[in-house]
Parts: sequence; structure tokens; C-alpha cells
Amino acid sequence: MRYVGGGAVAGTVLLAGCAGSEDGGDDTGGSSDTGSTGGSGGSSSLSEIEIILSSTGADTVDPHQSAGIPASSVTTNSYEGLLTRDPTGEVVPALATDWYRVEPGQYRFELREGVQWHEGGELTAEDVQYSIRRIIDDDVDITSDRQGHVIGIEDVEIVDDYTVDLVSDGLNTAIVTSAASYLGIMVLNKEWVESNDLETVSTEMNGTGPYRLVEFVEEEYAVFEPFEEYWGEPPAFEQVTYTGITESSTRVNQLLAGEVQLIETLPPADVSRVADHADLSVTSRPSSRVIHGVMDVTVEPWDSKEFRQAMNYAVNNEEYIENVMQGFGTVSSQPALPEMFGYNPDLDPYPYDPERAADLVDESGHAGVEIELSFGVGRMLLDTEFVTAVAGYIDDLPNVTCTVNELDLSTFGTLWSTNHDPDQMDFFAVGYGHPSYDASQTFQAIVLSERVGRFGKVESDARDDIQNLVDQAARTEDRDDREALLQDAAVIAQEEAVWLFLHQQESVYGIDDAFDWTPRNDELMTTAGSRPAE
Amino acid sequence: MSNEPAPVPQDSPGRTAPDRGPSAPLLRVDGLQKHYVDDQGLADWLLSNDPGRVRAVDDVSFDLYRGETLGIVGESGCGKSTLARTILGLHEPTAGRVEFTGTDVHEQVATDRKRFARRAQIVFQDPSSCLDPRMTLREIVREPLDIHQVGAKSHRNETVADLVERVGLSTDHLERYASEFSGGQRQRIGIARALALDPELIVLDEPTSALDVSVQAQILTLLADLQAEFDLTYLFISHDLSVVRYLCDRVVVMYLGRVAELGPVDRVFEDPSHPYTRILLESTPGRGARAGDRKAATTDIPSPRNPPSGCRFHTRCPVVVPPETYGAAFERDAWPGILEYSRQVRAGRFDADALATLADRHGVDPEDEVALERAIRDRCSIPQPLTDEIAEDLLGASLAALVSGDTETALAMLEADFASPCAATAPPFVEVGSEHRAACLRACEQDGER
Amino acid sequence: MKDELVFLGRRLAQGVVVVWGVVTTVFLFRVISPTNPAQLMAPDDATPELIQQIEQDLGLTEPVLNQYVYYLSGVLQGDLGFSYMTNTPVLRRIMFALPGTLELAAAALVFAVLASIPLGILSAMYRGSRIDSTSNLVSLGGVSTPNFWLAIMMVLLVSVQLGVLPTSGRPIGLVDALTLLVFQADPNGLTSWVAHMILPTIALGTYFMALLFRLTRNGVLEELGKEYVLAARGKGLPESLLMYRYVLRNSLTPVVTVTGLQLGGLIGGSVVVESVFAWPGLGTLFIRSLNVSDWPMMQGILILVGAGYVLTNITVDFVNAKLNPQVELA
Amino acid sequence: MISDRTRTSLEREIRSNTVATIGVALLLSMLLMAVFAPVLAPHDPTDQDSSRNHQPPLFFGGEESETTRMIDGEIRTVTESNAGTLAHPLGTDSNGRDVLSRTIYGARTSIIVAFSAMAVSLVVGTTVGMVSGYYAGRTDSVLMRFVDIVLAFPALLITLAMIGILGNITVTVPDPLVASGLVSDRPTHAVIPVTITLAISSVVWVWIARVARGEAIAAKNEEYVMAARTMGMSNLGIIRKHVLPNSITPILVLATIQVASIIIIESSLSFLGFSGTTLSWGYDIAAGRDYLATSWWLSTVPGLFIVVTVVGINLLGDLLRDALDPGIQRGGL
Amino acid sequence: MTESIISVRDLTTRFFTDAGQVNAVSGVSFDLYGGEVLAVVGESGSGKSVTGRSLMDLIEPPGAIVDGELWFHSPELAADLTDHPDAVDGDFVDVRAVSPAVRRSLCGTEFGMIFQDPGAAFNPSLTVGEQIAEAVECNARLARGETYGLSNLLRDVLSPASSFVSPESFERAVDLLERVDIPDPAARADEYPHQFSGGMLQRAMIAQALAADPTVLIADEPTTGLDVTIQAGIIELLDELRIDTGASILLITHNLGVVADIADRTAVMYAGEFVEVGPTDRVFDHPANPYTEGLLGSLPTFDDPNAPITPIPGNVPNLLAHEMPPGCSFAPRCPAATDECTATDPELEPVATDSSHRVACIHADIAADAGSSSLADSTLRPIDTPAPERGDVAYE
Repeated sequence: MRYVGGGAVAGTVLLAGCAGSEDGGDDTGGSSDTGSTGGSGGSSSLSEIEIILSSTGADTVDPHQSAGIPASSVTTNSYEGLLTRDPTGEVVPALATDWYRVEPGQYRFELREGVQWHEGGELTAEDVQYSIRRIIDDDVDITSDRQGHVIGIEDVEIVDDYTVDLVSDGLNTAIVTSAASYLGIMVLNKEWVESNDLETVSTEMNGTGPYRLVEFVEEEYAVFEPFEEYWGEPPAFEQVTYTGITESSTRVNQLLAGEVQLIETLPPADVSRVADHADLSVTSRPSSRVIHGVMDVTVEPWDSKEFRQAMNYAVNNEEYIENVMQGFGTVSSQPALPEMFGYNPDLDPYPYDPERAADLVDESGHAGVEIELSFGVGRMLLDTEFVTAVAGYIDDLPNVTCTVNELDLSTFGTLWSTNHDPDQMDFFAVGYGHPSYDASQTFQAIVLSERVGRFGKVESDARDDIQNLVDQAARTEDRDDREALLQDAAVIAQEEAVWLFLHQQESVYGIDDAFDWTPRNDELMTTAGSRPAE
Repeated sequence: MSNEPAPVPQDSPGRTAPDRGPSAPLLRVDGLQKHYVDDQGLADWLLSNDPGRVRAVDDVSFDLYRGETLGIVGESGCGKSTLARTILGLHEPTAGRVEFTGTDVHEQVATDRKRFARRAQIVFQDPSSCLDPRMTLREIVREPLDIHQVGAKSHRNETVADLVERVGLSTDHLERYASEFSGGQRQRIGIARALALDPELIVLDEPTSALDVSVQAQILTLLADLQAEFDLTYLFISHDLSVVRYLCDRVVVMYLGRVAELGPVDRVFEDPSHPYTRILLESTPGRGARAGDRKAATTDIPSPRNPPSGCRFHTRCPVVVPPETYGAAFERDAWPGILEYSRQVRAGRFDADALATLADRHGVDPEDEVALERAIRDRCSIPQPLTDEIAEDLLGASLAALVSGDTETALAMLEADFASPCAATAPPFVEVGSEHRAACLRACEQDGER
Repeated sequence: MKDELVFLGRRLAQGVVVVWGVVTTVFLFRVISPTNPAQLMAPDDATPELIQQIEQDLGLTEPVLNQYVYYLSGVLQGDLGFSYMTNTPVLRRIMFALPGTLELAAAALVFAVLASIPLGILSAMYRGSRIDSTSNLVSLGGVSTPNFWLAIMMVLLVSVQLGVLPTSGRPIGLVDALTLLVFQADPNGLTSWVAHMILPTIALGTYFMALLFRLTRNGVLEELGKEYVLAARGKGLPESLLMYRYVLRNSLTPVVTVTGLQLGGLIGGSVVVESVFAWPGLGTLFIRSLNVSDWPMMQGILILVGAGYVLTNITVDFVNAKLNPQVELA
Repeated sequence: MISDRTRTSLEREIRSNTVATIGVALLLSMLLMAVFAPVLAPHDPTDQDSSRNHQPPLFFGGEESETTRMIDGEIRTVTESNAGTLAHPLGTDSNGRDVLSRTIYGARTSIIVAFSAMAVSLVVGTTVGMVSGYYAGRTDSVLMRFVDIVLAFPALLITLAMIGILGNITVTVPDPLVASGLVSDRPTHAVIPVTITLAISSVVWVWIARVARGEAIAAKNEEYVMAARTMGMSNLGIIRKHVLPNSITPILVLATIQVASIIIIESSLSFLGFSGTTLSWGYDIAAGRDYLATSWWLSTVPGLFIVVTVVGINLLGDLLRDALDPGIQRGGL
Repeated sequence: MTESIISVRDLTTRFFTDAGQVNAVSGVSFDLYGGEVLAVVGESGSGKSVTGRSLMDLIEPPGAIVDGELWFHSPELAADLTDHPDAVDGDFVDVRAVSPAVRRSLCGTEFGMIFQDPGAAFNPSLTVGEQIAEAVECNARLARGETYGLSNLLRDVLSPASSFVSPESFERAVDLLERVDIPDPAARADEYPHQFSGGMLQRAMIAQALAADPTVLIADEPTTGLDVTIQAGIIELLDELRIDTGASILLITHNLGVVADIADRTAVMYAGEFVEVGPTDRVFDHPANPYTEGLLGSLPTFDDPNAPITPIPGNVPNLLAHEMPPGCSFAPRCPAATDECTATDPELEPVATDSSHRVACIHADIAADAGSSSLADSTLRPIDTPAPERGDVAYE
């Protein structure tokens, strides 16, 4: 049995968070374009593009060994799932042309015929079966990082060469999500994987997608060339390069210098430089990440609901978003995002009311407490700035002292997801994303989960109430009823101040006008559907 | 390093002059050796970069009697400073022993340096280095008193003042730093410090060699006065024969780590038995001596790291003993020429170019080997032919080899056929007069004749 | 010849001891570091059993001495282990990052040497002149300015304000650029390489330039005061020849030594400079590995740099001994 | 400790060298700044007000300039004018904190780290150097090979590795000036970054040890040490009374010069994000990088303070070296 | 032997140090005759070495020759320099007054310098042979009137085939090494200075000084630091060379024994001034200056071990201008000093019994016509007279 580096804890979770596992999700995120469009006379023969990720480059090109967005942005150029989503989140066919439930617990996918592997041969049902087993079964090759993203599938049965059945133990509504998610099932060539060692599988690719890998250095870059025998629309670029650059000014400068065509996470301070550039534009879309403060309710003062509420009243979200973040964010009022199914539009954010906050602190009996707001540097837009601001607001309360504890990602990741010691970290800001766009997942994964959130660590009426509502929603067929249940849960979550509600950040991209690319709701920086601008 | 046993007669109590009082020597040095640290283990080889550098001392023995001044003279590399420091227990000897009033110094030093320190002290050569520049005069002279807790603390300053005045310094300067004194004054301080513990023996390691003559005289007179006043025994190390003659009762002449000659100053300097002592005396400037046969001795000293075999002086010696194989007249007639010849061959004076020049100068055809040989003999003043036939044959062979261009063979033949016993045997130490001994084969001969 | 071999053998043997010490130190770093690699390598929601299993498979449950023996024998066979993060061989990543750092360090060294030595000589020859005082001021600034700040200021001025040079990245390596030039007659690669090199080179090289300037100037001044220079003047040697044969040659010996030995310093300095210029080299790799506690990677880099330093040291010693008749090969 | 002659030569050096005097003055003002930071800083360095953020330094700004903001989900270009004010003579950062006050407090971090790292290094380095140089032989060989091993790594790399081992240790101590009630509204505690102090010391002691060893060897061969031995002084006594006092001047000169290196290393570490405190020059330079195009002063000001401090130390070091010890070599990073 | 080669007048060299002005040489005047050995003897800090270096024009900042004339006997040069009337007096040329280039060529050819520390006077990174050959080559080029420009330098530096030193010069260098009795000269010429012992290197130094066939050899403490046997060899060599080449030797030393062995005349220097000049046997046998007397009395006499030594009290003054005693600088240490001594600084005057013997002491028995022989109005009338032929004189 081989073990596989899952990437840093920090790497996985913070980069993307875990994908939700349910189908659907409203798509309301409006994208906005700005900047000069005068540069349309630029080169129309854009044939080579370089895309800059704001993290390090992909740590591996084996999709089953990684559950992060950056790596997926890279691997989805070569590897495909059974299904996929368009930029707006709509599920569309990929390697499967048709999919339907045969009976409860058995979902059938009819595979596309004649799909060629990059290194020769045709896709068969055996490859699909092997790929899924490689994820869900520890005994097949590796222990995959994606187990949590492929929920409920117990086995795969081959019906014929081009048909597979996914077997689960009940009515599994998440199967389509898993099949369509870039963090879910990706299909690898069974024979190739089995005949190569893990190092090769980690650094080379043999997929079915539009581009094939030419060169790859883990955590640095990946270079692709078109795969001429691709089953779908022929690839539009002669060469596609993905590079990871964590330093934002470097990304901006490279874009400004015309060296790259698309950058992720354009910092607000540099937006105007890009927007003012004749050949560049800025485009953005609300991110799927909820930025919030986690409070460990197992310890004082966080066990006090009043104190938690006080924190929410103390922070002037409007102001810091406006000034510190130059408006690139939206105040959040509840765990779910407006784009999500189950979002409660009737809830207003906690108002900024320092007096009330101070009173609540007094009420909680924790006046004079000293707290420390931790965060891991580098994963959230303007993180240092806004965390500093948030801590500043709390510190301004007459009866609370708050300092910032800036941690590197490794330490933060360890403290967060593997070492739940509240003595070391009981209050921290984090961004958590959900490409599934379903509030139930937010509740399940981050409010109630012991592992990720902290609210679920202690039995309480509120926790049970939310849990019941979420469970009930999962069993409810009717969409509106389900939504109402989740909205009720949101009310409890806000009242209980399960988090320090902060904001929803904006995903801002800088892009070369010669490159026609639309930001996606799921933040994936794929080349699918993009082409040189007309 | 040669280790053939050499008979080393002891300076036994029975031989001491009656005026020396108690018969037991204050200090006895017996077969003392101190070598370079060459034998490193693998670990040392890997870990360290350079071996220690110590001038070697080889098989040195002498006695030092109470109240006398024994001089040790020699040129650089003769090991006289190493000897002094080994005697004081600052270096561990490789072999041999040093006894101070009958007890082994190195055992004593290893167990209780302090006790030995109160009895033997040293005055160093370098006035710029012998005093800690960060200490005042008072602190420097007081230091030994403090270490040994001599007297009550309050009394120590008085002792210091006495000492300082005794060596001719002003007590007004007690709070001055060492660096504020001149070279001569610093030597006075060094002497005061050595005197502080009221020792019996003071080793004077070239105490005046860095001083100007006018100041040197001050120190010398001071030393003489102190010796009389405090009944001191001096071991006086110097390279200056005049100074040794002025101050010392007896003298040890050292050459490349070994004792060449030992005896009362007057006898050694007026009637030297070792050719090295003779050369040394002749070289002393201001005596109106002119170059005689000492020329070979005045160019270079061999490295003490790699001393010559046999008698260490034989490479510079003007009176090297000839091989015994040849007739009686050989030494007088042929030997100087052959010595000169072999020196010149060794120095490369007869390589091809030189031979051409030689031929040119003598107006002979460079191809004419016989004429060339003659020219060489002329140049080295070798008689033609040698009276000893065997010697003549052997020399002729060497010359022939040389003229034919084979310098190496020529030299090898010379070394085999005309090897001096001086190069092979380290001469024993023999009596050449009353309390006067020397290590020279010539001295042995005389000894034997007597 | 024998002397040389003995000298070289001894220095190499000593170098091996130091490198062994380097490897051991680096091994100990990992052992005493608080990181549990199994936790890093395991998936997020790994069970304690799984983590234990991984620990066992990594050999972490073995006695430290055994681990040490495995590590040492691995290093001896050129196996620096696997990265905790990507599970790929450490050497693979280092080999990718190495050219960037070497090119940068070499360029900085060349820049430092070319700029400092002539200036140092001029400064010493015209001591007290305007050129001397200006150079001294520049060198004072050079040794006093942190390279990362200099880098940022250059980016601010040259790139942001003037917009002339690229500010970051290493789009093409020297070898590729030259290949392009030679085989495809395409100078763009080289142009781009040069353009991207300029700012990092200056940022990294300035401190060493200032250092070498001071060394050169002091060396020449010291040499000018030597008695043999006086003596040579006394025998009527032409001034130009005197400057070359007596002053320059001798005063440059320490400069050459320091230049060789500063390679370590250059690599250390490149850690920060690389980070400013998003330069894919050992420095960025090290920082990134440090951020995620990827000890095998850090160990690999440290061993490589340490061994490189030792080797450079020996080479400099040897070359120095060959060039300088005073140094005995013993 | 300093003899009269040393003092006079120092005085003469100071008199004859105006440039150096300026340097010393600069350094002294930095030291004063660090010590009296709570008094001298016009504002609490952590006090923020995002409504006044990105204010330029005094005499800068004022003209209309365009910035981008997102308003109602749209990226818009707005025209703003933001002029420097006397209240914030060196401007404000992205959270509206006073740059001057932060920089003054940053001096504290640098100087605390520099001095404590140097103190640790001096104690360890001098001890090792003295023992190694005085006892020589195998002790020396082993210690010096260990020194070689440390020196084989670039200083910054080994410092970073040490940080990886030590984690982030800080000690918070009450600020005496604030505790005494002299000033209020300033941070009540100062953070001492123990990790980087130790990490830096782990390299610097080696530099000190090498010089100390050389000095010990030189002093050991002086005749006054021999004299002390013949007087029966113990080895430790000799080291304490003779070797150390006579070696300490060049060691201190080197230490002074190396404080400059430490400050540069410290700021490099903070720049890379390993400071342990957010009140440090390197940290602010790094934070300002993202605003280079719009708020140039954020990175520029703290950097200038580093340069001024290091120039001051270097000038002082040159001065000391010229006055006390012409032969000393400068160690590199 | 009777012709003056060099006439030094009022030579004054000072050093301007941080500690103050150092009057290293204060108004020294003397003549050096053809083929003689003039010893300048003094204790450390007496200014004797600076005197030698001043003659060679080797004073570097912060030092400077502030005053004085150095007349050199050179009829050829005097004829060439007719346009510099100030610098010419008969056959003599004032080296201090000619252009630096002329001065340098003069120093390189007519004056040879033997330094005290040959280890420091040889470039450690060039072979001994090369360095001596350079001196030969410089002289040869000067004789040929060649100049050495930048193009020559570039060619010599860049082309391995080109070299400043010609093979002939190198051969001559080997000959010179042989001349100074260095064994195996051809091999030793290819060795570096550190491979030579001190005595050998001093011989090589002498060989280098001989390269230009100098008229004057300035030997600055040539035997200091050498062992007595080696010292004796060097002194012999110098004596031999004087006889062979006819060069005059200015021997600077602190060793009275060496002086007695070789010097024809002796000048005693104290605190930057000549206090006594005269034939060696006169000076040694009948010292006229108390300092000279004290110096001789300080030495233990080898052949009379019972003779007492009488040290001079006190220390040699340092030469800092503001710390110099007033009047006669020896007065504070002088057993015969009177108040008058601290008031006037005595000039060198001939002693009554011997006009070749001059002394600076008001208590000395000065010749009656002294005072009129002041230098002010004299041009180049020799102020010294050569020593009579001397036999072997021992000074005891």
C-alpha cells in the first residue's frame, strides 16, 4: 500500500475547502467587467497563454492525490470526469453522455465512445471503475485525498465496455455532484497507472482532455500542448502554461509586462493599474468562500453566546470592507452566501454597535478578557489587512483586548485541522469555500462539523436545532420546503453567533484582452471554453 | 632524528669546583629532549590543520649550581628558548628529566605548579609582549603575590613598592599601564615581577636582546646587582657572546638542539674546543677578526626541522675529520680541496654551463675532459695527483663522471668514498679541560691523545 | 606533484568530515523539529491508525540511530529522500531550482567583481579624491542596505515609475536562451534572460560589490605601503608595471579568496532576493518548504549548499596555494 | 576596561572623522528612539482607523488621483484626494496606522533582537573561542570543525532552519515606560521575538568564536601569559585575567560591526514573515510591497530607517576598528 | 678615495602623524667619499634609517623631506642640466632640486639600497631572480633611453611570450647571485623569497642593489636580525664589494662592533642629529661627545670581561617635536650636562686635535676657528675629510 502526500493540510483546505456533495445550487453571481476595452486591436493570434495561480503551482498532477483548486485548475486540462459544469455551474456531459438512476442505490453512466487517451488507446468502463475505486478504496493503489468528495459510492459495476453503474447504499443525491465536481471523480487510464510507479503518475499525465502535459515541475509550473485527437471542441491554444506565484505584486507586474494572460487574485490596490492598461481588463465574481471568524466554544469566553454576539456587534464590517478592502467584499450575515441554495435574504448583518458589544461582554462576565485572533497568511484577499482591522475593532472595546496572531500556513493548518487544541488557537479567521452552492453543506461541514468548525464541538440546543433542520432538509424532496428549512437554520446560526460573520470576498482576475475567458463560480481557472478573443 | 647512543658524562657533584658551596646542583638537566609534534593520529590529521611549532632540543644535559650564572648561547634555531621553557615546565619534554633540588620538575608542575613557581621564575625577551598591556605596574608586580597569597593583602602593596624601587623604577608610576613604559623600564618591571616570589632560580630568556645598547647596560648592571643582593641563580640565555661573557660564570654553547660545548666562560671563550664555538667567536663583530676559513660557515644555517646527520655542525664545519682510510698526509694535502670540491658539486657549481664557463676561463677546450678535470682541481685547490693512490683513483672517477655531465654520479661517488666520520657519527661529549667539555670528534682525538 | 596530491587528499578528507557533519546536523534538524511528517502526509481526516501506519512506513518508529544510518546511506547514494508535500524525490525539485540560483549567484558575483575591483583600484590610487569619496559612500550604502529593500526600491523606481525592466520571474534559463540563440538564431530568449536578470543581479550583488570594493581598496592601499613596493620604485621599475606586478597581483589574492568564499553568502542572500523577484530558485524553494515544514526538502537544500560550500572552499584553497608561492602545500 | 591610550586614540579618531561622528549620532538617535519609543511615537502604532488609511507623508499627495473601488458589485474608478497631514508626518498604512509610530516601534524590535542575539553570541562565542584557542589541541580541532560545519551553511539558511525547529516563541514583557504611567495609550507590552534571536545567535556565535579563538591564540603566545603560567596561575585564571581582557577589544569591535549584519538578517527574516511580531521594519516593508504602486512610503520609510541604522553601525565599526584595531577582518553574511 | 661623492647639507625630514610632528632628521650635513664606508650609528629612534631613506627619496606620506640639499657628484648629469643653474654646482647636481623623473633614474642607478628586512623588501609572489633581473632590466632600458608605456604593459601582461625581463637580464641576475656567494645560483634564482633563509635573502638583496652598478650603496641595518655567523658573512661581503666595485657604502646600523669592523668613518646619531663624525678609530678611541662615550661604555667588552660597563641613564627620547628637550637633546641624560646645554643646541664643529673629527657638544674641545665654518655661506666646500688609511682597528 502506498501513501500519498495529501499536500499540506493547509494546502488542501485553505486553497479550496471541501467541495459540497449535492447537486444544484443557484447561480446568481454576477460577473462584472471593467477597465478599458480600447485595446481590442491587440493581437488576435494569441496562441500561447500563461495563467498565473495565486498559490504555488500544482503539487501533483495526479488528481486523486489532491483536492485543491489550483491543482485542479491544472489537471482538468488533461483529465476529465464523467460530467462537468459550465462556468455558471450547470452540469454538462463530459466522458459520460447520459446518466440516470436505474434504481435507488444504482446510478448508470453511459460513456462516450471513441475517447482517446493521450498516450493511445480508448477509454473503457474498466478505466472508470478503476479510477473510482482508486478514490474510494484504500486498497486500490493509494489512499486518496478525494474520499471526502466522493460520498456514498460503495462500488462501481461494469455493465459493458461503455456503461458503468455506481452503487450506493441509499438514495444518494450526491452522485451527480461527485461525478461533475472537479474535486470528484476524475478518470485515469487503469493500465497506465498500474504499469507506472507513483512518482510517474504524480508528475506525468495520460488523460483524455483537450491538452496534454509537456512539462511539469511540482509546485512550480505545468506546460500543456493541444491534444489533437480530443473528442470535443478542438483546443484553442498552441500552448498553455500554469504557474503559481504567491506574491501578488509579482503577478500584477507580470500581467502588466504582457508576460502572462490571466492572473488570479488581483489585489484591490492594483486594480486600477490593470484596468488603466490599454490591453488588459479586470474581471471579478463573488467568491465561493465565506470569510468568518471561528470561535472554539469549548473554552471561555467563546462558550458564552453573549460574548460571541458581542464580537459580531463590535466589528464594523461595512467600514473595513469599504476602506481597507476598497469595497472588494460583501458583508455577510449568515453562514450561507447569497449565491447559495438556502440563503436567507431576510437576515440583516449584525449592525456595528460597540456600546451594545461592550454591554454584552459585561453581561457575559468576561470583561477585561484578552483574546488573540489568529489567521494563516496568504490565502484570503487582503487577509493581514482585514484581520488587523477586525482585531482593531474588538480591541477598541473598553473591556476586551485583542491582538493579532499571524501564522504561517503550515502552522495554521496544523492547528486548525489536525490539532484542535484551543489553548493554542481558539479564535481564528478563515475562508472556506463551497463549490456545491448548497447551504446544507455549509452547515454540515463548517458549522456542525467538529473537524473544521468549532461550534459542533459541544452539545447544545442550538447545535441540535440546526442539525435537525439540516437533516430534515436532506430528507425533503420539495425544493422550496427544503430552502425554508435551511433559511430557518440560518436564523438560529445568526442568533447563536456561531461565527464572527465577516464577509464574502470578491474573486478578482486580471486578464489580457486578447484572451477570452469567463470567471467561473467555482473559481476553477480552466481553459475549457476559453479561446483567443475575436 | 638520529638516536644513536652518545656517551653523555654527567656533570657530577664530584667534579664541581669547591667554591660552589653545597655539592648538589640546584638544577639538573638530564638527557632532555623536546621534539616536534609530528606523530599525529588519523583523527588529528582529519581535524586539525597544522602541527605545533617548537624548536627541537635533543639530548641536553647540564647542571646548574646555586649562586652561579650559566649562559646558554647559540644562534636562532638552536633550541635555547625551548630549553628554557621546558626547564620551567612550560613544555612537556619528549624524553629526559629536569630536576630542581632533586625533584622532577615536570612531576612537580603537574601536581603543584605553585610550589615550583615560588622557586623558579623567568624574565622574557620581548618587552612589548612580556607585560599585560591592560594592567598597571602595581597590578603586574602584585599579581604573583596575589596568586600565592604572599603576606597580608595590605602588606602586598608595600612589597610591590619595595620591589619597584629596587629595580630602579619610581613608585610614582605604580598606576601607569605597561604600555606607557619604555622597553628598558618594561624589562625592569618584568624583573620585579620575577623577583616578587623571591625565587632561587631566574631564567633570563634573552632579556636584553631587544634593547638599545645604552639600556642593555642598565639592565645588565641591575641583574648583576640583584644577583649579589638576593643570592640568585641565573640561567641566562643569549645570542650575544659579549653579554654572556660579561654576566656568566659558565656557558653552554648550543647548536641545532644539541650542546656543542660546555664550560667556564673564560676557558670556553679563550680556548674553544668546538669549531662552532670558534666560528661564533670569530664572527662576533668588533673584534677585528677577518675572514679566515670560516667562509663556509657564514652563509647559511640548516633548518632545525631537518638537522644534518652525525655531528650537526659538519655541514658548516671548516675542520671536518677526513675519512680514516687514506694516508696520514691526506688530511693536510688533499682533504680541504676535496671538501671544497664536494661542496661545489653539491651546490651545483659544475653543471654544464658552469663547466663551459670554467673551460673558457682556463682557456681549455670544453671537450677536452682531462684539461677540464685539471681546471676543476685547480679551482678547488686539489693537488695533482693526490699522494694517496686509492684516493686519487676514486677522486678521478668522480671527476670523470662530473666532466661527462653526470653530476649525480659524481656526487654519489664522493659521498661514498670520501665520507667524513663527522657525517656519520654524533660525536660524544668529552672532557677537554677542567669542567670543560665539548662534543667534537677532534676533541675526542685530543682526548685520546692525552 | 606529490605535495599537491597530499594537500588535496588531506583537504578533501577534511572536507568529507565537514560534509559528514553537515549531513548529521541536517539530520538532527529533522529529528528535533516538532513536525510530524506523518500528519503532514496524511489526508486531512486521517484516522490516528492511518497516521501511525504512515509513521511506521516512513521508518519514524525506528530508533533514531537506525533512521540516521538509513538517511546517511541514502545521501551517500545520492538519494535525498522524498518531499513530504509532493511525495516526489527532493533531488528532482532541487535540480529544477538549482540553475536559477546558480545563474543569479554567478551573475551577482560577476557584477560585484567587475564593478568593485576597478573602482577599488582607482579609489586607492587616488586616495582622498572625489572618485574615492564617492565610491566610499556608495560602498557604505552598499554594505548597509538590505538587499530585499534595495530590490523593492529598484522595482519601485525602474519598473513601476519608469516601466523599463521586468520586475520578476525567470521565464527562461540561460541554457535554453543560448540554445535558442545558437540553434534557432532567436535572440529573444537571451534578451529576455538578460532583462530579467538585471534587477535581481544588482539587488543581490550590491552588498558583495561594496564588500569587494573595500577589500580591493584596502588591499591596494596596504600593498602600496609595502617595503618591496618602495624597493621596486627604488630600482626604477616603470610605475605601470609596478602597479600591475607588485600592487595589483598581491592585493587581489585576498579579494579572490573572499570572492570564492562569498558564494555561500550569495546563496544565503538569494533567499530573500529570490522571494522579491519570484525567482524560482533554491531560496524560494527553501522558504516554501519551511512554510510547510517540508524537512526533507530543506535538508536536501542545506546538504547541497553545504557540500557546495565545502567544495568551493577546498578549490579556493588549492587554487590559492597554486597561485601564491608563499602558501605551502602541506 | 579601556585604557587611557585607547581612549585618547578614540577621541582623536572621533574628532578627526566627522563622517563617522555623524554615523555615531545617527546610531545614537536610533537607540534613543528604540528606548523611548512610547514617548517619541506620536501615536499608538497599533491604533487603526481605516477611514484615514493610505495617507501620504507630510508635503506629499494632495492632488486628485484615481483609485479603484468596488461599489455595489461594480468596479469603479473614483477620484480622491489625500494629502499628508502633520498628525501623520510619514503617512498611514492600509489600516490607517501611523507609519512614523510603527517605524519608531520597529526600531525597538530590531535593536532588542540585535542586542540580545549579540549578547548570547558574545557569551557563547567568546567562551568557545577562548577555550578552543587557549587549550588548543584536540579540543580546538573538534570545536573548530564544528564551527566549520556551521559556517558551511549560509547564515540566512541556517537561521531559517532554526526557526523551523524552534517554532514561534515570543516573550511579552511590560513596557516600563507605559507601566510607570509616563505615557498612556501605547501598547502596554513589548514583544521580544525569542525565536529569531536564538536563530540568529546560532550563527553569530560562530563568527565571534573564530575571532575570539584567534585572539586567544595570539594572547596565549604572549610572554605575559607564559609569565602567568610560571607564576603558577591556573588556566582558567589566566583566561579570565589575561587572555580575555586582552582579546575583548577586537571581539567587541567585531561584535559592533556584526550588529549591522544582525539587523539586516533580522529585517530579512521579518520581511520573509518570520518576525514573531508585527512591529518590525522588515514586516512593514513586506506589507507595503502590495501597495508599491499607490502608497510608496509604506515600504520606503522603514527601509530608510534600516539603512540609517546600519550605516550608523558601520561607521561606528569603522571608527572603532581604525582607532583600536587596524587589523581586524570584516565577516560576511 | 679623496673625492666626495655625495654632499648632504641640512637634510631635514619630518613625519606629520596624528600624535604630532616627528622630527626624524633635523639638519644633518655630511660628505660621503668615493670608496669609503661611512657608518651611521645610533640607537633605535635616532633617525638613522630615515636619513638613509631620505637619500633614496623613499619617504612616503605622512613623512616628507622638508629641507636640505643632496649634492651628487655626476659631471655628465651636471652638463645635461645647464638649464637648471640652481641644481648644479660644478660637477655636482642637487638631487633634491631636479625633476622627479631625473631623481628617480638617479636613485635607481647611482644609489643602491639594501633594506633592513629583506623579507619585506622582496615581493613574495615573484621569484628572486625575476626581481633582481627587473632591476637589471630597468637599468639597461634606462641606459638605452627606452620608455615603458601602457602598450608595453599590455603586451607584457597579456602575451605569455612577452616579458619585461629579457633573458639577458635574467642571466645577469644569476651572475649577480653568484657574485654574492649564493650557492647554486641558477636554481635559486627561480625560487621565491620565502624559500630563502634570512642571510641568503640579504645576499640576494645586495645582488639586487648591485644590479645597476651603483656608485653608492645605502645599507640600512643590513645585518639586524641575522645570526652572528651570518652577519659576519654579510659584512665581509660588503667589504669585498666595496673593494671590488669601488662603491661607497653608507652603513646604517646600531651595532658598534660591525661599525668597528668595517667603517672608515663613523657618524653617531642621536635624536635626529649627528652628534659626532670622524674616522672610526678616532671616534672609538677618543670619543668627543659624551653620548658616544656613554654608548661605548655601555657595551660589555668581549676581550676584557672584567671591565665594568657604565650605562647611560634614562631613555632615548622619542622624536615628537613637542616632547624634545630644549637645547642639546642629550642633555637630560648627559653626566656632563650644565645649564648651558639646555640653552643652546650645539652644532657639529671640528675638534681641536683633528679637523676630520667633528663633534656637537659645547663641552668638547672645539677647534679655535670653529664658528666661521658655518654652512650658510659655503657652497660645496667639503665639511668632512676622508679617513686616513686604517689598519685593523678594534675598539676595545
